[in-house]
Amino acid sequence: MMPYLAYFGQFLILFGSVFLFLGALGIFRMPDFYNRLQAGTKASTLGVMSLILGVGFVEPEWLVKSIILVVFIGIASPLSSHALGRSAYKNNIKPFMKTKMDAYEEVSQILPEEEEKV
Amino acid sequence: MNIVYLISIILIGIAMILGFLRLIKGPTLADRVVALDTMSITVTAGLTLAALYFHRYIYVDVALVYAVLGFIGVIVVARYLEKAL
Amino acid sequence: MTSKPSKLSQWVYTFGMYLLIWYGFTTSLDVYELATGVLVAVILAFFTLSITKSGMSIFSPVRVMYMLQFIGVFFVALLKANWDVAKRVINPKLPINPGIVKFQTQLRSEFAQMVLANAITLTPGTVTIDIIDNWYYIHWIDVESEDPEVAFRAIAEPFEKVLLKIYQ
Amino acid sequence: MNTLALILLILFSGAIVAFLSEKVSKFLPSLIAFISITAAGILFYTSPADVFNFKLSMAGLNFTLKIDEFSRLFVHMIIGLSWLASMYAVGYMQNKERQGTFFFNMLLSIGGMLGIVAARDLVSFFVFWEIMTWSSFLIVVWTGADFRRTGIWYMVFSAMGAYAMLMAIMMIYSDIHTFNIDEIIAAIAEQRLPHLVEASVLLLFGFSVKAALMPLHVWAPNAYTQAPAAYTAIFSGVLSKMGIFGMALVLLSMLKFANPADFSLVYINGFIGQILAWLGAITAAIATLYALIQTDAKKLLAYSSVAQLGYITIGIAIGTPLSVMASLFLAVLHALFKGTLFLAMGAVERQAGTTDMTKISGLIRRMPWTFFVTLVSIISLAGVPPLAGFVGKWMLYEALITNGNVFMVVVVFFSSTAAFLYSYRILFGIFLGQEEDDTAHVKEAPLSMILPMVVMALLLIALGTYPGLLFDPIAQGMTVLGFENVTWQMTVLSNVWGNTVNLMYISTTIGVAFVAALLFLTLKGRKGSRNVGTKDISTSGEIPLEHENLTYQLDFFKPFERAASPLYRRKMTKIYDDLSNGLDALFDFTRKIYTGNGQTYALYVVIFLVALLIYVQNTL
Amino acid sequence: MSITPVHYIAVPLAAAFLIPILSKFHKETARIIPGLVFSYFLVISFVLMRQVSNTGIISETIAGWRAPWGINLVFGYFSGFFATLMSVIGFLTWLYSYRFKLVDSKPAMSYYILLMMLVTGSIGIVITGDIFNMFVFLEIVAISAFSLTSFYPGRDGAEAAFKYLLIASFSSFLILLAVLLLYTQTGTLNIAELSTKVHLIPQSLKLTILVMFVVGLGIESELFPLNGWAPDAYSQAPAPVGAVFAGVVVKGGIYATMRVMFTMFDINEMGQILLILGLITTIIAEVAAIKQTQVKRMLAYSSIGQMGVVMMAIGIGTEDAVFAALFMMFNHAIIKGLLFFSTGFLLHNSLTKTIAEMKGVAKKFPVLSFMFALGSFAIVGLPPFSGFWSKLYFLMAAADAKLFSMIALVLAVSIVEIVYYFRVVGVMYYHQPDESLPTKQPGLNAYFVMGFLAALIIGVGVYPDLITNFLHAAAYELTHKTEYVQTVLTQFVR
Amino acid sequence: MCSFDYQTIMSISIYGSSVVLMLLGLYAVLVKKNLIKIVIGLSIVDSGLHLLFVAVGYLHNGTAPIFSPEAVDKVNQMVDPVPQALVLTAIVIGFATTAVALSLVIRLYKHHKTARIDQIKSLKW
Amino acid sequence: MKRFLVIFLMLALGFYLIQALHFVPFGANRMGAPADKKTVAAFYLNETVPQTAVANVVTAIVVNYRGFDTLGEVTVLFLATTGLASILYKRRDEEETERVSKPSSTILQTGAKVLFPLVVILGVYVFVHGHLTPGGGFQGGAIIATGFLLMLIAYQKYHLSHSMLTWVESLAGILFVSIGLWGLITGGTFLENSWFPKGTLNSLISGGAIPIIYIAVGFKVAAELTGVLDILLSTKDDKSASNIQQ
Ligand code: NA
Ligand code: NA
Repeated sequence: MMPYLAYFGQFLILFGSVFLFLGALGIFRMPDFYNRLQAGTKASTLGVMSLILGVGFVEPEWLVKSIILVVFIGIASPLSSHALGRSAYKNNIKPFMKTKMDAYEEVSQILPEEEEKV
Repeated sequence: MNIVYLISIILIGIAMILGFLRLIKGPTLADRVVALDTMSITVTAGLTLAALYFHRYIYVDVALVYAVLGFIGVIVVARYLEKAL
Repeated sequence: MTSKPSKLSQWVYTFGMYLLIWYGFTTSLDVYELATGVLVAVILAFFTLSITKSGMSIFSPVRVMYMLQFIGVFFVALLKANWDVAKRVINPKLPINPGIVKFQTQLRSEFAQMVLANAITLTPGTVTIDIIDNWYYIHWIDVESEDPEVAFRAIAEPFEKVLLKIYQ
Repeated sequence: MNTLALILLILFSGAIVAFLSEKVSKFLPSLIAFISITAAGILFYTSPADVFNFKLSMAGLNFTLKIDEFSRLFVHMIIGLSWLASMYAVGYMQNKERQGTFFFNMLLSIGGMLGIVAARDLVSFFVFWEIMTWSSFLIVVWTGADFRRTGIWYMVFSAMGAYAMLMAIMMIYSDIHTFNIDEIIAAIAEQRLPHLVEASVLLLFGFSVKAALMPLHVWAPNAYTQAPAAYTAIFSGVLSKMGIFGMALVLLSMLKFANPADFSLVYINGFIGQILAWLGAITAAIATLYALIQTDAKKLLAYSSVAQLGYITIGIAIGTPLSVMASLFLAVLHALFKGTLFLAMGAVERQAGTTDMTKISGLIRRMPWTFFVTLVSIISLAGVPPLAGFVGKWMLYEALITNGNVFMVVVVFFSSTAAFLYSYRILFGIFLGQEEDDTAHVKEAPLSMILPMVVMALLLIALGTYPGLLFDPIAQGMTVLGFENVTWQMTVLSNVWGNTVNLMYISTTIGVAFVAALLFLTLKGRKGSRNVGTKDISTSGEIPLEHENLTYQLDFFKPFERAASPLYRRKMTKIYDDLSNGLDALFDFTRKIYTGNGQTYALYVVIFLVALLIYVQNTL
Repeated sequence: MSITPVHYIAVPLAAAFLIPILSKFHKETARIIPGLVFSYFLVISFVLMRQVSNTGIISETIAGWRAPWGINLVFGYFSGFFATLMSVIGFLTWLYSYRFKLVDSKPAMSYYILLMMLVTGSIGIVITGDIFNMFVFLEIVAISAFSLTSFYPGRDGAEAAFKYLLIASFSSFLILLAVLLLYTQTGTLNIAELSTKVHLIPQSLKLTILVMFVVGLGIESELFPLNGWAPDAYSQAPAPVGAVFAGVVVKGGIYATMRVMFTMFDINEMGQILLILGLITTIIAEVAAIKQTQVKRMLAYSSIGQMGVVMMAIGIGTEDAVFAALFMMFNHAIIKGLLFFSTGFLLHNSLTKTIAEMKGVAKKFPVLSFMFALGSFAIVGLPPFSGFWSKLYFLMAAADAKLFSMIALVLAVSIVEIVYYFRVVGVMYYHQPDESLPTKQPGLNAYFVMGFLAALIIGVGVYPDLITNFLHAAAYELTHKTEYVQTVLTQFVR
Repeated sequence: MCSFDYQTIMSISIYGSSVVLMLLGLYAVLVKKNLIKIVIGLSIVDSGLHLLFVAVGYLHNGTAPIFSPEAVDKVNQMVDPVPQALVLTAIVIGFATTAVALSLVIRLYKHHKTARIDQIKSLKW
Repeated sequence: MKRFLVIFLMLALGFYLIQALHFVPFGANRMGAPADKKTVAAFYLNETVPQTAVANVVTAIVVNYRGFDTLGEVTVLFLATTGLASILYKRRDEEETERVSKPSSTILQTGAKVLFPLVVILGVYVFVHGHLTPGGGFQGGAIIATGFLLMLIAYQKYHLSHSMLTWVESLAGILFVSIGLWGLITGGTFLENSWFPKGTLNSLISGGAIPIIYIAVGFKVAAELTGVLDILLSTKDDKSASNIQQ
């Protein structure tokens, strides 16, 4: 039983690090802010969750704490992505190129351009 | 060293570098923060892996704290960008 | 959540959750550790009871089952979507058609709304920008349709279905 | 308790009591000052000479005070003049505000002077010097009329002098690790004082300031004028003599004891002496020129004081027995007659409200006693027989000629002749001539003021008749300085080198002629005079060609002033003004280093850090 | 429980933590408790100084670990001099500001706590035997000082405090870096042990460390060109705090410089540099002072000038010079205290605090004006006031080192000093008063404080032996470090 | 590998990054006009220094100086604990300083309506 | 011009820093073998467990060997809060000006509510186990404060009880000093640890007074940092931090 769990854990670690890599690659390559947000944070989150869970499987004594960590990241990471996306939008960082649709425009209170350059 | 860990470490290292490049490049503050967010997640992963590699449970605690602080840091910057601070 | 949970139920729920978290951190059943945990949980529960909305009813077997179902649904979606991201990252020339769409949710619980929002955010291609008066505003990397109904079905429907069952 | 310490204690604690007693009564401070000085005087004159010896070990330093025969000469002057002036001050200061401060400072400066002449170590000397300086400063600014020009200048010049002295003291200390003057003299004799020349020059610089030698005199006329007259008498009479005392200490006591084998030192001594003598001569000449054109009597006397200190310096600087004796004689006399004159002018100022000679005249009838003491002092000042001023000057001529300084004699002769011209103006400007309408109410000063002046005038007359009265103490004092065989007779001064001057003949001859002339003129004038307007100059029978009014009161020396205008053009004060403006601009430029920008300060820090690193790593 | 040096720290800290609670119940505790603490400082100082004179240097261990394993506190003549001086100035400042009517209780509480900690931190610098611990105390002082500098509402206080903070951050940075480098080379942080081990450091690194200390501590000691913050901070802080800056805070910086340069290293390594820096500092500060129109700013520049002279004395490095430096610091503390205290009331209602506003104040405030004048006379070094002796001893030390050109420059600069102090005195006494400025009369407590300082100035001036023996012992102790090192490394007080 | 061994690379990267951080922070402090940026610069300087603290305590193949059950026998491998203890203090102090700095910035901005340091100089000369 | 000067200065400074670090080879052992106890570090590594029964050597140093530093450090924080309160103090009439409300999304608010207890418990865990794991009073306190920070920025009007903060920080501080003084009173030294049973290594109850002190420090730091953050976040009208930074 033990070695199989460890092998599964190692698989998860490998899987996770690949996605961490992909996430970073997305951050690096994507053309605009929202795409980076999309590509980067998600893959990274999946990656880190997988990796940490993997570590928990490799060292079963650590599993509980790994799960705590995973749960935390599972809640926190999308929250931060959301907060970043919202603030970027409010800060006038417009979606890249040919945006056809902006349902948020009418309800959001976009901050005015800085009137005073200090 | 286990080949899995080696590959993982290399991948994580490359991920760090890529994130760092974006951090430097920007162009907007929001972009940098996204890069920072990704990097902090990657560091959390790296710390957990290090705990495994050095076989020290206590490093997981470090990872946990790092994750919390990184998260709140990003939230703060996000709110700052909204000029809510 | 339709009815407000009783004070005691709230207490027990909050205390239990906190003690669970404490155990998660310590992963130790040492008497002193647990005693400390109880102390911490009681004190913290005393101060944070006002922000807790749930009670013990959340742990009814049906709900727990649906929760597990939600996790399953979520993980499938997560894997699917991450595959999509992987493709995009490797070949960023894939068709993108970004935009912000909106749809209405039937969820009323704040927590459920947050879970849905997070689930949407975590599945790639979409980021929840805001929730205003039960309307979700979603940044969608490849807008398939501007119609709220269609968008809802494409983005949120599977999650919401399960969530509604848990929080009804 | 040591007598010397007791005397100083009486004066200093009297000062504090006087200061505090103002709260009780306005009148009290002056009384306490008078009593303190009287007590100090009684103590001094009733104690045997050998008790004035005080040693104190404190703060790792040894302080020695001792009154020897030479200092005793000065103590007489200080106590005598101060006592009379404080008696005068009781009346003079009546009804004035802030008397506590005045008498506090007066007593302090008197104590300071006593300390100076008694000090046998340089630290005590300096301490008393500074106490004397700042207390006199506080009196100078006491009236508050012109703080900047008078007060600050006095303090700045005094500080320059004091710090030059301090520098010298430190140089001596670095060589022999002592401040004791006797040990220093011994070290000089043994050639153990490498910094002797620099130290001497610096010390002399410091003393020159107090003696108001050119070009360090600019503070003096204002300071003498602004201080209340009761104090100016002391100020000009003895306080300025502290400079002379110091010069004597350096030139005659310290340098003279240099090992005769040390030729360079002897040569330098002579050289320094020569320079100082010439400075004295120039001071005398130029101050006389300025005295001539003053319209304010006190200012005139102030310039006159500067000039007189010039002569006195010459004698000390030449350093022959006769010249030193002449100087000391003149110093005592100057204390007497200038003291009297300032007191008299104080009386005039108090009674008539001003000493401006263009505003008052003909006070002889209102203030006859004052006129009398003024007359006596002026005759003494002008160096006219029969009074003692003549004796002093004659001795000085003699000394200069014997020493071969013929040209200097010419300068001194010019000054002393001119002294007659300007002092004559006081007499006429204030006391003689026709009375102004608005001085009709003027009354004679109260007795407490008249009395000291009369005493001093009588002393002047006595000394003129019997100059020998002074020769004894002076000669005794000079033995301390190493002039051991100076002997004297009533009328003939002689010394080992055999110069003989028969003073009695000359003095009697000129004296008789002078008295005769005076009687003649007075009697003649009384017969045929008539009253005209005070500004009417046609009485002299000439038609004025210019628009100036050339009465005695107004612009009397205008033609002379115009003729001598090149001499007046470059004013020393202007040079100092330019200097201080220049410094001011430099300071203003420098302080802009503090730009107010915190970032600039941070930049300074980093620049400094890097510079220091580079310096340290590459040189140490 | 006998009195030990740690009482200097533990008691005020306990008090500081208590005050916020107690003042919830009774507002007055916020100003009374610091007073009790300051009084206790006096007791500690007295008891410990007696103990030192009986048994020599006291080395107290903290947490039961003897040096170098634990932090230790050292109290000898040298530290004792500073600690006592700081205690006295602290107490007087508290007494002086006892009757301050602060608008409401909250800022008042901050004021008294910060004031107490400013003094406590400075005493901590002085008694600690550990270099890193010294850094911590420097920071306690710094943080309190920033807040007190900006205590008065309005923009200028904040500006001054920001500049102070900006420059002080460089100081923290450099000191911390230097401590780190020292640690890497010697493996210890104890000053006594460091002094036995600094010879192990390679020369070039040692010089770098020394430069960092010179600059870092130079900022605290107000050396030019590191002192841009000082005039602003002195002039913007409340007047009694100005007195504490001059009498306590800067002394902490100088103490640290001396401890590092004499005990840890050898003064000869940096003496020349300190000497020249001190000279430049003096010249520039006095030159800037004469151009000031604000009284407190003038006093600030004057303080900097005095510290420059102190630094010169330190740079000379002989026992006599150290003695002179200590004497100068003593005088500076009491005289500047008197000047700041009298200015505080003379310019109480003034917004601009300019010299011109002191026109004729002597008529209205004869005692205060007398105090200011007395301070002016003393600070420029006129006998028979205490300032004269320190100047004399400094000059003697400099003369011993044959530094005649320096003596000449210092004396020349003293003339500048005389001019600007006497100018103010002149304005106070010899100008017509401006009737429009109603000013607050000081209370009995302020009069007592000023009277005490004036008595001290005159007392020491007339009889310097009141303190010279003590200062000689302190100077001897600093320049002969063997006893210090021996005591710290072998003595274990439990 | 070639001439750059592992240790050199680590040394360069860790020491290098701490030095670079310090210098970048200092640069910001000295050049940036905005008060906030200056405060951030100060924090960056602090961070560089704190990194250096930890770095100098490092031991090759070292482990944390914590005798947790799995490491009770690793005493010879443990890194220097002292700089870590010191850096804790330094960090807290740095935080306190930053907090005070920010509060001062807020007050300055309120009164001067600007955060440019070169315009905030009412106290000078 | 100035920029070039600064760049030059930075390069020069960098040169000398690197020159200095040249004498500090990275990763080299400068402590000597712990058994030698020649340096303080070696002493600590070797002696911490027998002397204090604390697993985390850094904690033993911070709280015990160099506990005096820690007391100072806590004081610095205390002074920062005190100072901040006075620097940003507003009289009551000024206090009315409220900042422009820019509320966060309900998602963030709910998330903050969910994560807040987790973060606080983490903080408590970190300072309670300061002697066992890499952590301690400062770290734990800081984590708790970030929890409050999360609440403060998610809910702009989140109301903190200042009285509560004052009580916590004061009592914690008094506890710290009292433990120190207790050593003195019982005839030992200030901050003496030996009067308290050591306990067994690697259990919660070990290290004598060290965990107690660290818990006090944790509470104090949490209260102080929270206070600082609260003051900084709540003292702005229209001059928000975002505006200053332009
Ligand atoms: Na500092
Ligand atoms: Na700092």
